[in-house]
Amino acid sequence: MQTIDNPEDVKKVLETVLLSATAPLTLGELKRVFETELHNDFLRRALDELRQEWQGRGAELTQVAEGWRFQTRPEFQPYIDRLNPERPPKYSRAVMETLAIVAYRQPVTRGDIEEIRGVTVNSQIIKTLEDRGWIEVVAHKEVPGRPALFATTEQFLSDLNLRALSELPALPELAKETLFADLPVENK
Amino acid sequence: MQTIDNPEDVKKVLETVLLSATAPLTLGELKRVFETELHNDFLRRALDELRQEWQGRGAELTQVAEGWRFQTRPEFQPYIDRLNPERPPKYSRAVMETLAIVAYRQPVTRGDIEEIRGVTVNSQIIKTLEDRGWIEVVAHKEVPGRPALFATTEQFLSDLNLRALSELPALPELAKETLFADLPVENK
Amino acid sequence: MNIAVQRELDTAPALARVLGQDWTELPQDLYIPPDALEVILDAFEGPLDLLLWLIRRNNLNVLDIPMADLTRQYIVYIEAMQVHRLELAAEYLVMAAMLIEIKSRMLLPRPQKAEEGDEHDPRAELVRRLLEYEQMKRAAQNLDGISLLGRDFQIVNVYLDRLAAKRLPQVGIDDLIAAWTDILSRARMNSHHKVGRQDLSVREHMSRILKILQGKGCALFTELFPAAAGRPELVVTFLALLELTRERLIDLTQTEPFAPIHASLAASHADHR
Repeated sequence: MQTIDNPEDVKKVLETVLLSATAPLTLGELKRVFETELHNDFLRRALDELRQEWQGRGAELTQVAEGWRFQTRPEFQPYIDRLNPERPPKYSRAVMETLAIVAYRQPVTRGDIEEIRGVTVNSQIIKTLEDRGWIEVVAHKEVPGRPALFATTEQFLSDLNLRALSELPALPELAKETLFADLPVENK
Repeated sequence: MQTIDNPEDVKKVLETVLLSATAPLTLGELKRVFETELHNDFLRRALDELRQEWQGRGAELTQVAEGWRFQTRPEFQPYIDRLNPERPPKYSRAVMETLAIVAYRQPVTRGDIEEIRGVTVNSQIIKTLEDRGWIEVVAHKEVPGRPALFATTEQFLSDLNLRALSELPALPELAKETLFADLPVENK
Repeated sequence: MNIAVQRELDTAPALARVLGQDWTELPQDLYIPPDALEVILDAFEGPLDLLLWLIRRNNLNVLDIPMADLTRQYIVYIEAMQVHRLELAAEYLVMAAMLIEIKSRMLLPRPQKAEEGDEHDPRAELVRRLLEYEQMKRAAQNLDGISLLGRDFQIVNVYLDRLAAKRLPQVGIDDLIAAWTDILSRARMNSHHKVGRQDLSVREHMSRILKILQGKGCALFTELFPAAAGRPELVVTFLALLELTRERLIDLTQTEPFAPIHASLAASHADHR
């Protein structure tokens, strides 16, 4: 398998590399695997065929924010759970609300988060999300104190099996029109 | 996929669980994955069929001491290596200097090498070069202890793409008086 | 909206479990045993959360909040809270002050505004915050519902058999030169050096001769000269033999004049003696 010239071999190599990768691989990285320069289109077609070939199995080839990866299908999680009975930690409401605010309102300062939640945001909450690699400081706001501006990371999207922020579920409809349009004005 | 009753589904689950496992899984662990108690023989047959189905691909199902796991086939290592260009391993300075001394001053004893380098030569250094097939003992010197005399091998030349030692570039000579003070020299 | 809210409340999980009894709702009379209240208040994420809960429980219209009722109920809660959770109370107190302010502003006669559009409901800001918080609260629940790596699915991670293809260090002539230069620069610190032509080929032939003798123990002098060698190589071989003799690595012996000269490793000769 020194030089690769047919799509079947390309797919075989892609499959092997993706199966053994510990993080999603970008198209650029996958290209680097081959000695000969492959066209992006050719590679994309090969990935697409590979994805189709894996249909109906317990694992699937998916494209997330950070690139391509193989992952297990959620339907098979019960089997995996029986193998590893310890459940991953469930995040508290405070953590999840903070995450939602960063995800939907980014970039935000801690002050912005506190304003929306109406309570001070414990440092531990920020740290939990930073340690998980889901949020990061992207800049500092040019106001007194130069507070950090937080945004979500690519890993956050990948971990939620998403390719882009736009794939996040739409915000629940509590649209302003409904709020203020018919806000009753007193004494009228 | 609530209850599993046919071999195809069992194989699908086994494949998924093994693909996502971070360590080899024993037969006992694989059994635990299924709600219904499966016979060892049935499970072994399923694993065997699964192994056969993976034949010809870039990864293989193997049984190692700790259990079953999927692993990449060595032939695909070059592709994976291109993805993560590990910094090529390097010999330590001590190994390189020892090799240079053997190459330029052969045949030399360990004592000679130590004399030139000014430090004792660890056996591991000699062993590294011998294991690589680059130096070998060509004789023993007739002095007390009969130390081994080392010289470079043919393989050393071919690995460095040389036809003969004389193709090594000439180098500034070390003052012999200083370096070989204890060698039997001219004053006779 | 109220129906939806009520449905959500009906299915809401227990707020607390006190004395073996699930509390899904606060008692209507608002009298709560102090210990229970502490537990229940833990379930709220802050004053906005508590307000939203009160609004829903009382089937109030968020867009038309009866400020008097809401404020009264709210204050009952935070009074109880103050007893138990002082650190939390600060934020809840700020909200209480805000509620009272809104209520009082609504009571005050307001200056006649020229334009209707400018007319400002004192509750507007509160409503905006309540709804924004409500939205984020639900967004958080939605996020929690997305399948999550590690919880709902796993990364496939096939073992990489690295040992199978262990990579060996590559060494080139440049590396050898660099190593030699290192040795040299170190030696220079202690001694003078002279630059001269390396007698490398002599050394190469020394190794070659030793290898031949290593195999046979003893060889004819003439055997040690490569058959197809040119004159320079013959000379170098001869020099190598002389050097080996001088370094007492081999012995050259001749039993009588003009007899064949034998070369042997110094070791084997020593055994003869």
